[in-house]
Amino acid sequence: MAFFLETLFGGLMAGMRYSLVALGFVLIYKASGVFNFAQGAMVLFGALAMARFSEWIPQWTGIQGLAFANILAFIMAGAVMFLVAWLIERLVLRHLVNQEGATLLMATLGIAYFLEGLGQTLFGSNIYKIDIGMPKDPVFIFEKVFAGGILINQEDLIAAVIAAALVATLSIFFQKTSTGRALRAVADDHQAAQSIGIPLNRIWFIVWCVAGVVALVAGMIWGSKLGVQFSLTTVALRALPVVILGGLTSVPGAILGGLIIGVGEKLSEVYLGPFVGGGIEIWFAYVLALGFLLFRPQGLFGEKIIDRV
Amino acid sequence: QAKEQFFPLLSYRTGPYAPNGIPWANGKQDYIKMINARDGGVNGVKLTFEECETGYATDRGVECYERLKGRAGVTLFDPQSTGITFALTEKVPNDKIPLITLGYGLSISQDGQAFKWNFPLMGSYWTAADILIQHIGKKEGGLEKLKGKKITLVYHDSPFGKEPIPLLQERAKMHGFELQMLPVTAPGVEQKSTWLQVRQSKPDYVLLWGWGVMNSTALKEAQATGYPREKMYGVWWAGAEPDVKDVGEGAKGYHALNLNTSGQQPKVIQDILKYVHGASQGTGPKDEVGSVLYTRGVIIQMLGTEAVRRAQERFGKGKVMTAEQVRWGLENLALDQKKLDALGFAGVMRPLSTSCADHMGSTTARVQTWTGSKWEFVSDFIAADEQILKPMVKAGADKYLADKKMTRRTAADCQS
Amino acid sequence: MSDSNIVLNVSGIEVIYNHVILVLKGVSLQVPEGKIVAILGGNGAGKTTTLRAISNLLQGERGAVTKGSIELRGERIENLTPAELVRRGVVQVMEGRHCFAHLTIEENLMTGAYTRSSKTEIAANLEKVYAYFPRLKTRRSSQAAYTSGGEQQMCAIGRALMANPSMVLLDEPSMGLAPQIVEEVFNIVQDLNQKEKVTFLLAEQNTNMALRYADYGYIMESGRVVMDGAAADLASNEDVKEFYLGVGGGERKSFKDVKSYKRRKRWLA
Amino acid sequence: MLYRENGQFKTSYRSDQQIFPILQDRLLVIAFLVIAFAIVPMLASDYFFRAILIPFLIISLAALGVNILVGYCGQISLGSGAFMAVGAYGAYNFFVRVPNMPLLPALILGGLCATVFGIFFGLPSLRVKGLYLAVATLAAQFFSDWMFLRIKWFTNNSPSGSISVNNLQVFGLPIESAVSKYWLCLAILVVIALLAKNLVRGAIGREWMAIRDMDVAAAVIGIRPMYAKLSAFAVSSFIIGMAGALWGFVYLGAWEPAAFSVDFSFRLLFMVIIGGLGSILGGFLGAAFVTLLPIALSQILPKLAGLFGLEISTAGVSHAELMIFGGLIVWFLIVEPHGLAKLWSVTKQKLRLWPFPH
Amino acid sequence: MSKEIGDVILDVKNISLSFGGVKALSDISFNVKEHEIRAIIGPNGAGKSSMLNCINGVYLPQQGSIAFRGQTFKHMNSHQVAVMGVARTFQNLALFKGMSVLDNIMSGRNLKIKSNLLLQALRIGPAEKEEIRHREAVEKIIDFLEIQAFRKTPVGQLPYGLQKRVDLGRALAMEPQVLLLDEPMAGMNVEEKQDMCRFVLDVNDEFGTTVVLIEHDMGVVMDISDRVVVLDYGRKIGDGTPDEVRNNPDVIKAYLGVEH
Ligand SMILES: Nc1ncnc2c1ncn2[C@@H]1O[C@H](COP(=O)(O)OP(=O)(O)OP(=O)(O)O)[C@@H](O)[C@H]1O
Ligand SMILES: Nc1ncnc2c1ncn2[C@@H]1O[C@H](COP(=O)(O)OP(=O)(O)OP(=O)(O)O)[C@@H](O)[C@H]1O
Ligand SMILES: CC(C)C[C@H](N)C(=O)O
Ligand SMILES: [Mg+2]
Ligand SMILES: [Mg+2]
Repeated sequence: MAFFLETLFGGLMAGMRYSLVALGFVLIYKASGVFNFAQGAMVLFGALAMARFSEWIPQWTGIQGLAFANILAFIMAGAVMFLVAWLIERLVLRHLVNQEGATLLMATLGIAYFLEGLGQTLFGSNIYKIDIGMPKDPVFIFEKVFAGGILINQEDLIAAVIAAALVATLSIFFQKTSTGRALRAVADDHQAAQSIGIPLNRIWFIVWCVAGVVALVAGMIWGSKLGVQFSLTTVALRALPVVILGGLTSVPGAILGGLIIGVGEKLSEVYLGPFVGGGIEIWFAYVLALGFLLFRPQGLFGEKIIDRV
Repeated sequence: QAKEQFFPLLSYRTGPYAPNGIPWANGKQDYIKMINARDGGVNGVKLTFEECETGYATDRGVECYERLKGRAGVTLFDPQSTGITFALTEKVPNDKIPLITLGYGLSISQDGQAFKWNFPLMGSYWTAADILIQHIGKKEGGLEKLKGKKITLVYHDSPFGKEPIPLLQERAKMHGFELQMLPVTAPGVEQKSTWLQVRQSKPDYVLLWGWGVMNSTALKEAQATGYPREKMYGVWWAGAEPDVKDVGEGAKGYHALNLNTSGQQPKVIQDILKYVHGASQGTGPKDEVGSVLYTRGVIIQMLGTEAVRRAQERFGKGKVMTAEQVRWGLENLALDQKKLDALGFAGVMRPLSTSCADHMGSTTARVQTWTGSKWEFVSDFIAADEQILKPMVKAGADKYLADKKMTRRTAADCQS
Repeated sequence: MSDSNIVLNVSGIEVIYNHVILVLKGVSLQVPEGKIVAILGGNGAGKTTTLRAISNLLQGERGAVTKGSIELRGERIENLTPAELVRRGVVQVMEGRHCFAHLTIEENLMTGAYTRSSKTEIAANLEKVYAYFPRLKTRRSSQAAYTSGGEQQMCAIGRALMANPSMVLLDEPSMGLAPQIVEEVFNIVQDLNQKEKVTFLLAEQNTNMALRYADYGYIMESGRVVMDGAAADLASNEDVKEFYLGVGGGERKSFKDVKSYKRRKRWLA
Repeated sequence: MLYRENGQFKTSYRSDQQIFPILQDRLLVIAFLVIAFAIVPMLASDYFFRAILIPFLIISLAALGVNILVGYCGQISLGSGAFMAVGAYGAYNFFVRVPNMPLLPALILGGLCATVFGIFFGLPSLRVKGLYLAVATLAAQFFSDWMFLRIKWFTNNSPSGSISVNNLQVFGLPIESAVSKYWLCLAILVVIALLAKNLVRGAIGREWMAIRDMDVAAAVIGIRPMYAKLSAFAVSSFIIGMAGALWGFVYLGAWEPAAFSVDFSFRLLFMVIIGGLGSILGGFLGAAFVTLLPIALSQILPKLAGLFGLEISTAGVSHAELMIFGGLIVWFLIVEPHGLAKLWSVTKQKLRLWPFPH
Repeated sequence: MSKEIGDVILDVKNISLSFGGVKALSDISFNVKEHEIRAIIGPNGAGKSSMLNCINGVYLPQQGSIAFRGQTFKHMNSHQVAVMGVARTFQNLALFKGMSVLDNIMSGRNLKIKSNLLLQALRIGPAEKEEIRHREAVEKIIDFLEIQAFRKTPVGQLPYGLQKRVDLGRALAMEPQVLLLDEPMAGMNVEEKQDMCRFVLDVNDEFGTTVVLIEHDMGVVMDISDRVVVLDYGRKIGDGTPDEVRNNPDVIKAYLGVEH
């Protein structure tokens, strides 16, 4: 029982971390109908910037405080992400108004390659460290109830809280503000949105900025856990089943999808894995997502896919 | 035509495995530069090189191989990846170019009578696994004490990670310990369930068979689930600085195998600092010189160079060797302690001599532990148990030959 | 036409799609302040393209204006973004509706007010649109994709009105609308034109209606303006009567009796 | 002036329905084939064959298969790597388990294994669409990665799970030399490309495109979505499977599941998009772009830098390569969002009008 | 003009259809006889297109049934309906955008193509002959609709009016017994409408095809249709000859207005 609960918690926490990455996908999809392939690269880029700045700042300023370095580094990395967003809008998206999803997808792929190259050129391709003072050692709860207690990971818990806070803010942003509505309009039809005076350029810049910051936060949390290096881009693959399970257009869906996927894959690996030699969690996550899609082809909270004649 | 011995260097400086690939590649380059600067090459034959980025991907590795294999004076290949090794193993016999895979690759290719062109010098995954079990046994107070113990293998889910399994199974049978196997899907960024399983089954030891980000993630997850790092033993690819650097204190007490020492004291490293970095020709940052993987790169390059030197002894001093001649050199390496000392490798590695039957040369490694800031050796050199390995290698090689409808090399072929 | 109060002056524009397809071959037209101007012409004449060129929506279709100039109140507007044009009061109602499929009718209308900031003004405009199109009010919470063709057309027009435009480019507003609604739409146009001094440039197939309400008309054919004049003059032109109003030679012909053979248009000769 | 179709009148529908109705195109293709079969082998170096042409041909074949599914039928799939793997492992098992199995039938049987696998993983497409389907097909990818690592039988009980083949022969001729491998791949590619072209310009091709463009309307004119989608999955995975088998047998010689990793799937998808969805030519152009460009860059960049007296490290080159590659993708898309094939046809159209601008 | 109006070919009985709260159709019954031109009119949102969608099997009505040549179906299935010989055009253009005009129309004949996948891939003998046979039929339609010049143009690039024509062409290619037309003349000027009417009438005359037509242009409806159904907010408020309908007070109130 205790072990089951541990696995369950572990899954929930892992799921929240996936949600953070998934959120980036959802944001951009929701706001421009683009499946942003560069999300993984943006996570890496943000994390690299953050890691290197926090390493360089004490050297530049001579001030040693960890908090100071981290906060300043976060701000600078954020600024870098804004710059990236601005460039992407200027150089890429602006020229691809009203193009099909596949074309835009490809464009984001080009961006992904570019960012991977640029990130490694600017910041190096070694392994770097983000130390935001996350507690690494486990704590145990319910020690009275279960022998050995139930292991809880504080780092994961903090990550989960951050993810939840981000999602709450973004949900409000999308549902309640007129910019939110404009974003959804843009996703539906670029041209019509233009025709009624929605400035695509500004909208896209805003969204990519937000997505950039979300990527930075994800990069920071994953980076503090994994160390910052190229493999961070692959966490995007972990987030994909979350995105489709929750629905490409749903911010809360990213969270719920994350929880389901997280729990599902951990339980499957732990309880089914041993019978088939293990290593099943990644495909299990996808199969799980697929299973849900068979019942709801647009994901749990996704907007209904409309086909009318 | 200048006399140049060409070393194609397959490396990866980008992508998921770059943190490990970079020092390795730097070590190789720096050694070549040093030999040229210090000795003017090998008996007057200059060493040249060209790097080719594989990104650790098999198809790009094959492309690099095809691109560089035709160069004048091509010497040998070291693919730096088990996947690429497999693909090249099928190709080198036709091209007649030797393949050295120091401490990785196909374990059965130790059998030089079956694998004429492969050289898993200094160790294979089977020897690594064997040494680890021996060490653990010794720690427990004798291999027989392993009975009833539980050992978990956490491995990179790829041929690389699966290689040690047959040997571990063999050992488990012999000593009666229980072997649990937990695969980690590459590249290994998500290991929560693995470590929850470890926490549940509470093994006495965990063997870590990882590469790249998988290693540091494993250590972090071990810390997060409270598994004692002291009971974790890594293969020699899980025991370098990039694996523990950003884990820091969290990895304290973790053990790993090492094929070589590290540090800047050895003479060869000093020479590199002097001739290469001193002349501002260094490939990477100076403080990385002498790190674990860097030194391993140096060793690999030294072995290649010595194979050339050995071949020159037979085929003509001061000449550029063909790859085929280098192969003979590799097969007849005889690096005793004296030679190693002369080369500046005193203490860095153990003597090594190869033969037609044994393409590995020596099978020793040491166990080191991470103190939180550096690696420290905790054991002497341990040799793998030939008694166990030999029959397994032979059986494996025979099956390979049978599958391929090929036959062993004859004694005469061994002489050539 | 007196050029004292020309709001929109298009002169000699050429439009090329995809770098190779030349569609407009030198189109010039003027729209005077506070008037209704109609562009008429058959399928593929280039009406939509002309409107797109004016509102700068060509880019998304991979088209470009390669020659000529477009001026709005004396200012060159070829390089403005559509959004900037909307801020200057020019809104286009696109051909083929283009409602935001996933948004409800009301949300669609609200996005139309994106450039407006006053809450009360927006609310008033919304009420006005609902008053014009009561059908929209009953379907207000339905996603636009699930409304009927005509409802979508109303939604598209209403959405443009939400921006309080001073000039509206209407592309085939009557398409797919039931006759009384068509009538209503044109009444609304007239209403806005007279009461709020909104200028209209409309591309229409329903020549009959268009000429009834417009002040001035241009007839386009394969990328050129072939005829223009005051609406009343056009309506009495023989060719226009025959080809666009279907009343050649006096009486309206039954659709049942049209012959395969037809007279060639004079300007094609 | 050379590229004109006026004066070429078609007198029968048959002649209008040829693969290349325009004479110049026909000549071009014939010339191309002659060059590919006869002239290239006289000129190309071993490196060129083994490292560039052979992989290019095989990847083109795979891209062709992907294009049928994604470009023609509109079912975005990221499972192509899995289909390749199934083809390769399927062919391997027939090849080593059936005594005296000849190579070609083994390859075809490998393709058929992929067909079965493809149809199975194509079933969700009956309900799930678009990006959702794309992501869902990754299930096939990760499942096959896992399956070939875990189930020993597929790898003929090789302890490490890596397998290899040797001694390839076609009709008794050894396939060892670079040229013979090249011919084998080229021949298979040409035959399959021809068959595929016939399919896509025939009734079934129209069904696929109809489903892609507007599935409700397609259903209303009597096209059964199930048949259309699954047949696209079947044909496409057969071709991809063949390509996978060739990749393993002819290019790599020895492989492990990582040789058909998810990266491969993504790359194949990119190829068909950048090349041009729904165009056979596009598959070739895309394959050339995605596979050859990085190789070219990695060779040209250092030389280019050398010209300016700079020395870039290998790492610098690979980073620059990534950036240039990414930049070029974006640039081409801005120039022509519908891919290289479209760019080509626009160029042809301009050529036709030349010297007039329109 | 003498035209044999035959038996009832399509009989719609008590169809009700609702979406969530919206009742698109409530208890609609009407029939269509062989060879006639049957118009459906009504204000926007009355449920006309939905009616066609029910017949086509795109929507599943909650209640009622549809009989085709005496055979009663609870739900229609798109494929089956097509096999029975019912073709359809769409209000919002549902052409296959990426395909050429020729291919769009050819796709209308796919039901008639018999060669299997393998034969098609090899394209030898019978498969090729079949292709050519169908091509001939399609060329006739292309001539008939006067769109020869656009044969190889991707339909997405055509102006709206021509797209409507291609849509009709695709339906005609099916050689249907019943042709359902949803606002085929929207967005056309009088001249083009005349052309379109001529196409519809010719098809009706020459092949005896039954036509069900939705149209907002009363001139067209009154001139060419034999009988008219009037829908309003999902209910049927009138049914009869054009003259009857024109004088029906309910219809005048709900739809026509006073003028017509
Ligand atoms: N995106 C495009 N790409 C290529 N050609 C186009 C494009 N859009 C329109 N055209 C071509 O431009 C010409 C003019 O089209 P346009 O849509 O302006 O006509 P229109 O007068 O609005 O016709 P309709 O009344 O049918 O809407 C047509 O021949 C059409 O084929
Ligand atoms: N799939 C659907 N989901 C929800 N509501 C629908 C759906 N299809 C149609 N409706 C609603 O049913 C009603 C009838 O729609 P329908 O399209 O049949 O109207 P119509 O008579 O064709 O109108 P128009 O002349 O404007 O095309 C409309 O109010 C529409 O919003
Ligand atoms: C080559 C080594 C560095 C280890 C690596 N994981 C491999 O075997 O592929
Ligand atoms: Mg138009
Ligand atoms: Mg309708």
